[in-house]
Amino acid sequence: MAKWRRWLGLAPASIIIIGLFGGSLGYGIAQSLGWLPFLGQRQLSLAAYRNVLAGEQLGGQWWQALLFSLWVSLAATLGSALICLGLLSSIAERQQQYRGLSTISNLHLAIPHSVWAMALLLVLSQSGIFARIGFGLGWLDQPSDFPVLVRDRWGIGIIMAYITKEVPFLLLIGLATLRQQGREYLLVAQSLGANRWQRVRLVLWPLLAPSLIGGSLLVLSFIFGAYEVPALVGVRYPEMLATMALELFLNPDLHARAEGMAVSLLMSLIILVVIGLAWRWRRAEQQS
Amino acid sequence: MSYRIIVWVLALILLVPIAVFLIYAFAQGWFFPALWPERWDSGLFLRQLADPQLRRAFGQSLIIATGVSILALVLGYPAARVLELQTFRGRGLIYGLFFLPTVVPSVATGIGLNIVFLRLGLAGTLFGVMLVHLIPVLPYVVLTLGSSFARYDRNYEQQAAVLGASPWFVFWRVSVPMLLPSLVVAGVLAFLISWSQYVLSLLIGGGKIITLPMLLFAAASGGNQSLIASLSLIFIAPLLILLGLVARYLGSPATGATPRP
Amino acid sequence: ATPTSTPSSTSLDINNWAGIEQAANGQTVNWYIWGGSDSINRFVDQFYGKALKERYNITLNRVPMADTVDVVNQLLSEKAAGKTTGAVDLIWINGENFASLKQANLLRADWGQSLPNSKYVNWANPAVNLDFGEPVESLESPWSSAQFQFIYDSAKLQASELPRSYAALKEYACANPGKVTYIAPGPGAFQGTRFVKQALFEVSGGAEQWLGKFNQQLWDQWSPKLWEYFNQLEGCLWREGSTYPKTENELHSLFANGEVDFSITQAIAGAGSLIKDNLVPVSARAFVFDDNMIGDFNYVAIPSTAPNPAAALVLANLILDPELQAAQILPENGFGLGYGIDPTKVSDPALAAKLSNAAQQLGDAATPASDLAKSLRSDIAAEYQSLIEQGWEANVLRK
Amino acid sequence: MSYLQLDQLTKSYAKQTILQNINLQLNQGEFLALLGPSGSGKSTMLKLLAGIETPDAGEIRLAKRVLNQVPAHQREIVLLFQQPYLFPFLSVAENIGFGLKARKVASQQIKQKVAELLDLVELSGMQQRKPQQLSGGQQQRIALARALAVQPKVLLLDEPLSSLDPEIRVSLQGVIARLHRELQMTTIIVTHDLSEALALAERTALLINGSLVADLPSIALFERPPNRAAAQFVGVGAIIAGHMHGTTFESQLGQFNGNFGPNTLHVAIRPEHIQINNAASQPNISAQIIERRYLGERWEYRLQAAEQLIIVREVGQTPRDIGQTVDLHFPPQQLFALAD
Amino acid sequence: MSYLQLDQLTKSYAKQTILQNINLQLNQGEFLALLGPSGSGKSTMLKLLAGIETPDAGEIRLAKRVLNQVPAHQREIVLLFQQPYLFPFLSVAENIGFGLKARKVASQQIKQKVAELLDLVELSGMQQRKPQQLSGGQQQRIALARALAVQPKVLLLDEPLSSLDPEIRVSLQGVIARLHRELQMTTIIVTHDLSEALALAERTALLINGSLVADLPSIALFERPPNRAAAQFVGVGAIIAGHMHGTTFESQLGQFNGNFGPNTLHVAIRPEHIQINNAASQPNISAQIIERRYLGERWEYRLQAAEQLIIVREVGQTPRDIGQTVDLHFPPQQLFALAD
Ligand SMILES: Nc1ncnc2c1ncn2[C@@H]1O[C@H](COP(=O)(O)OP(=O)(O)OP(=O)(O)O)[C@@H](O)[C@H]1O
Ligand SMILES: Nc1ncnc2c1ncn2[C@@H]1O[C@H](COP(=O)(O)OP(=O)(O)OP(=O)(O)O)[C@@H](O)[C@H]1O
Ligand SMILES: [Mg+2]
Ligand SMILES: [Mg+2]
Repeated sequence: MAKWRRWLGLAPASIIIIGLFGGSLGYGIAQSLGWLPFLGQRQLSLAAYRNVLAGEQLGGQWWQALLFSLWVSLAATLGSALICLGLLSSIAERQQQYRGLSTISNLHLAIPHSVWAMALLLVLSQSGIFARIGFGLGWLDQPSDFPVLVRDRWGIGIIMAYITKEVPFLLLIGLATLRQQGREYLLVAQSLGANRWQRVRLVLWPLLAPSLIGGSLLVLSFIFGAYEVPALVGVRYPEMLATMALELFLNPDLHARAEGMAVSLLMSLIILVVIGLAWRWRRAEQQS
Repeated sequence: MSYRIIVWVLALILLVPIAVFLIYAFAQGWFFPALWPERWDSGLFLRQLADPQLRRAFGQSLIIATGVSILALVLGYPAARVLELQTFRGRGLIYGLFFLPTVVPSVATGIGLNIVFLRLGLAGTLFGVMLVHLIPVLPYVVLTLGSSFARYDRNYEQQAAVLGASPWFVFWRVSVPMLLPSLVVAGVLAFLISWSQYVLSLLIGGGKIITLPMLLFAAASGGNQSLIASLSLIFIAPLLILLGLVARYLGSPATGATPRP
Repeated sequence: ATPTSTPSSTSLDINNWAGIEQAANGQTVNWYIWGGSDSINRFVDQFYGKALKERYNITLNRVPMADTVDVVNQLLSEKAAGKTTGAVDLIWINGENFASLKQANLLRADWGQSLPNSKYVNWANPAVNLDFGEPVESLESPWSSAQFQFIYDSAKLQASELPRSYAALKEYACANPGKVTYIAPGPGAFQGTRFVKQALFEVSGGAEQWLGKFNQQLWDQWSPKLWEYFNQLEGCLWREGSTYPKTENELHSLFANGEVDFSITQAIAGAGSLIKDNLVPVSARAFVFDDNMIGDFNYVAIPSTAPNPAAALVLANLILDPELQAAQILPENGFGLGYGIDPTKVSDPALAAKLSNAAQQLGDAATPASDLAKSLRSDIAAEYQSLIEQGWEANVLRK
Repeated sequence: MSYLQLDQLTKSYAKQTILQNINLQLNQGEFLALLGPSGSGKSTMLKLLAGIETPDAGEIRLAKRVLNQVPAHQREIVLLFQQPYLFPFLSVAENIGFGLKARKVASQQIKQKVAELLDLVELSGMQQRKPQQLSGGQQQRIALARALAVQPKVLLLDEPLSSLDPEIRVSLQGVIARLHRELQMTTIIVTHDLSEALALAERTALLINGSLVADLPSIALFERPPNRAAAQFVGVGAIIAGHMHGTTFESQLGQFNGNFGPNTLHVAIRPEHIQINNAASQPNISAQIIERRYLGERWEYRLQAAEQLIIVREVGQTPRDIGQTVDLHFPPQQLFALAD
Repeated sequence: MSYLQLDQLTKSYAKQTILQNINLQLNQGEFLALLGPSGSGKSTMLKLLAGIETPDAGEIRLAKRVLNQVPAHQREIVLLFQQPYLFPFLSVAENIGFGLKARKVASQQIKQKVAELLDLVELSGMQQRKPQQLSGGQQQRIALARALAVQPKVLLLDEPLSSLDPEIRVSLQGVIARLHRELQMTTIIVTHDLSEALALAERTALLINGSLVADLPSIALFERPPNRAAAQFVGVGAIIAGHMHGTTFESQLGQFNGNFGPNTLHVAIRPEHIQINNAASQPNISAQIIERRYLGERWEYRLQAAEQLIIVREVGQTPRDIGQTVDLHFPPQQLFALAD
């Protein structure tokens, strides 16, 4: 196969991804370095990064937001992965086709995160539908008796919104693996004398691990970078990095855009490092 | 937990937003602790359906998402094919680059993209919006087609060639039908991502191209639940139908679909 | 119709109004406007869209925004890309974004005070010629007016039980713990900032001293008192002040569902338009404190890159038309903000009667005009804005 | 009473009966080949034994204990599938040690046992490899070692060799035979290849359409299939229909004398026992050669005699011509009766 | 000049040379079997011929035309892969008609041709079936029909039968042989199974490690492999090393007389020609039986004589005992010399 044909095949998509996306990323990097031509500012410096990481006002905000972002994204990712694993464990040996489950999981993809968050708000807030049912049943007298599930200080609402969204997503991925090769390995293990728990632990989990870890990384990076859900079901403080970046972009003082860009890029960097580490760790696992 | 219970719980979770939006779309003055709305009014919902701006936005969203799906397949197919069927230096790097847009938040690149598109004269055009949607869409299309190419048996194509089929004939009569489920699923994923795209449409559309999510987000900023619910329903209905149609392909090993979280 | 971008005739002479109307004939005006209210959207389409078409053969393209800051980004990008003709003709703008665009030198200059209908505007009023403390300088033209008000539920509270000052509010809050909250100040949430600013007026003994140029000393003197007030208030607030609603809608929703007792609005129609939009119960009513309720104006601005500036000018002028001004205030039309013009400047007796008539028909959901007038204060220098936002975040939110 | 015993075992999927009243007894240490065409229910039978499927009726007993209700992992019967199904995420050593780990054997002991077994399957030193790094034959041997590790009382092999190349196949047959000699495990091997049954097992049961149609010493099944179904499966030179007249079997092809039962309706003979143009023998049947095939060392002819198809195999290098008419002799002592 | 001609054909993948200077000529209508162990380059050679791979050096000529630069779809050489690769989205009829459709043949004509071909492969009336509804053997027959539909000048069959059950295999061999008789297409069949080559092709080429080591009439290759590589591949009873002393071949096992060349270093004999305990013959070699295997009809013994492994096949039902020492006789006329 001629070399030029290979590059011909890659070229159109690469131009879009590398040309357009890469170009705008370059522009973003320039902005983070203080290149703000609309203000007549063309000098480059690391001031924005300094401000974000160690500035008096932003520094504290950055580290707090980083912690909160990590907490929310890790908790939501781990939570989804564990629930998914639990569900798959409980059904792995009972079913062969998983047709209904995967159809329903698919339909979940139709609801965008933002729409889902709005719905969740209507259902779970202190005056939401559940609270009203609680009131109707006489379990509570006023909204504040209902537990704070959304727009709470600990990000429970954000985490719940994500978990309910990501479990079906991960299920889809896990089911694909199971359908491909799950059953035979479980039968072999059973024939070799492994009891139910051992089969789940020694066979099912390792089988699902590669695809679920891959899917979880996708989920992690998505949650880490998205602002729609925290903007809707989160609170002003503590905030996530994505909302912090957005806030800086919305700041009437246009100089704040450099910091906003710096936050976004640092976020990307962090998630790239996380994924890179996870990838290398998997490779090391596989090779050992 | 039994299989059926899980299926039902997931179905219930899916029904919750739909049911809630259905109620809110027609409810008037439904406040705590009322268990049921005081009054019903379909006026607002019907008005949205009749609203010329909404119809226009729906149409443009439809054109854009369809166009994006086709473009993504046309561009993604050769890329995925080369990436999966050939081994060469830099393959991993290119895969990584294709993956990058899924990691970098769109706010970080959105403004830069807007400037690039403005310079190219593509901002504010339908084509420009389609093009920019390709950035979040292509990674998933390439991943999906790629994983089905990874299982692809080129012997069918070679068998066709030795039977005297020209490369073009082979492409249409062998490759496309062989990959059809995967192509359909990748196309639907592309449609889904494009249809839900807000930030990039807003930036590149520059107000000249108005899509459904822009109306939805504008409504969301106003807090009028009936309006939000009506638009949400109008927004998700086509997606539900589309995903329902391809549900049996999605997530099946045959198509290797990589959906978006 | 899709928006068209006829090349801008930069040589528009604002003093040759007939020429402008002629240039605008057949143009489409792209009005970027916050699109969150079904009522406002309909008002704009029905009142301005129709009038533009019928009187000037101009097509109105209303571009709904979730946040006006998106327009700012759009204009900045156009500038960075070196575009001289952009996509935006007219923006409904508020003080923060006005300051941004002014900072970036992106607004068309020298037209606001030259519109034919500008004669109805009271440009001498500092509340008109300053926008969030930033001088307007003929870069924008007023649309409507607003004033800070509270909302309560007349089905639960009597007018006599309402607090009428920040001190009384604190007492009320601590007597009814968890039933009061306010919007967190910050970028994009000017209502919260204004709520704190008004408290500053009260704890410092009056608003007058804050007028005029920015005064750091004065700030340093009074800000500790201000934070003391808010920290005392905090324990009595909704969720004990651990979180605050971020937007007006969040607060409306808390109020509507009985989680808190008061909400906040800027509309002259009071709770009227909110009731119409189903945001609050029909028994909601507006009220004000006895003093320190900041009032200001809403404006429209034209970017320097507007593709159809003539049509934009015609629309900006149309907005000031006394007849349409009279329409915008009526609750049944759903817009709900006050006059952008000064009704006393309208000499035509028929129009003047229309205006005063409309002002009489605000209904019980609005605050009585006399209360509004008594408590009205104008905004102060822009520098205080960020001091309040950052100070509140550091001294109240994160403590 | 025998060690492993199947009593009237019956199994259906949906409406289709797959196994019908199967009775089978095995002594401890016996090696049985289960032979049968594709779809005859061989795998199903092993799955019932292993406990992966449950029978609809009948009983399975191992050392007098009824197994029907015992779950698979407590049966001490290990089933080796047709594909190796090595756990892809475990090393070779971990794969082999899997069953021991499930039984909570100390890891030091597991290590030692794994090394022994690797020796046994002649793959010493491969402990740390991953299954993907092994050839198909090596994978199959590891799977065998993994099954042996738990020292099952009964070892079930489901066509363990049929997906392999002929060379590897023969060598693995050797391994299995040697292991059985050394470990004396009760073993059932499923195959649809007669020569594999002959090479490995003393005894062969033939399953056709869900019923056991024969259960004999392997060579006997090959040499003297007891009934028509078995004869068709193992292949004979001719199945001749007729009836007994006294001690003589009368047929279209003539009369045959032999030691047949009184109600015999079919007799058969193996293809290599039919003699061509042997003038010394009587009676002779005239037949025409219609096809021939060189098998290496031997030629196989298909002949036609009075609408009867006859297959003959003859050692020799120079073939007879197609179309030629020859005399066939059926030596009486090589003819045997077939039940129906 | 022959019809199909390969001149010094060479092909490498990465650093590894797969085919080295292959020369081969075929006349029109000839049927050649290409035999060789796994990985020897058989498939590669067919792919070069079909145009799916391009050679590194050498030439391919068909009816005097050089094919090297001609793309696969214009060559009129059809390659039938090991797997049937029926297009799963097309019906049987559409599959068979695929090549004709690519040539824009009118659909009426296609229909007729398809029916003919279905007749030929004895699957009439299956037009509307989908490939998934066919058994493996049926699929392979449809693939054959599909290849024949375009009436290629050369038909290349890459192990078309090796994934099939023995029964179907034999029946398909019959189909292929008959088709070749009827259509007289120049045909190359790849196989690693000697008996398949014997059954089908007059002529067999043996490819080992990328080189052609033999190219002979099929029976000759089997009976008298010309060199050691070929002898090892086809399997012989013994390969005896020694040297010539006059007209006598002297070895560890003794002296043999025969018609050997002057520099002969190895002689061989087929396993079925070695005689056991035939007292009438001289000389005799004493050997011990170390293993035995029943092949059906025949027993195969492995024996040891003076560190030499000897394989003997003997027709007979009662086997000789393992461990027993016997006398072997190598009839002189059955011994043949091997080149190196
Ligand atoms: N889970 C199942 N559901 C329905 N039918 C089944 C199932 N498993 C097997 N069968 C059917 O039962 C019959 C016997 O299957 P089984 O696998 O036991 O055959 P086998 O003798 O092992 O054949 P092979 O030699 O092809 O492996 C087949 O007709 C098969 O289609
Ligand atoms: N595309 C390729 N890239 C690298 N090596 C290859 C490729 N195709 C085949 N080979 C190597 O070339 C050698 C010959 O392969 P080929 O498929 O021709 O063998 P074969 O004789 O057909 O074997 P088999 O009987 O197993 O089909 C093998 O060692 C194989 O690994
Ligand atoms: Mg089976
Ligand atoms: Mg091959």
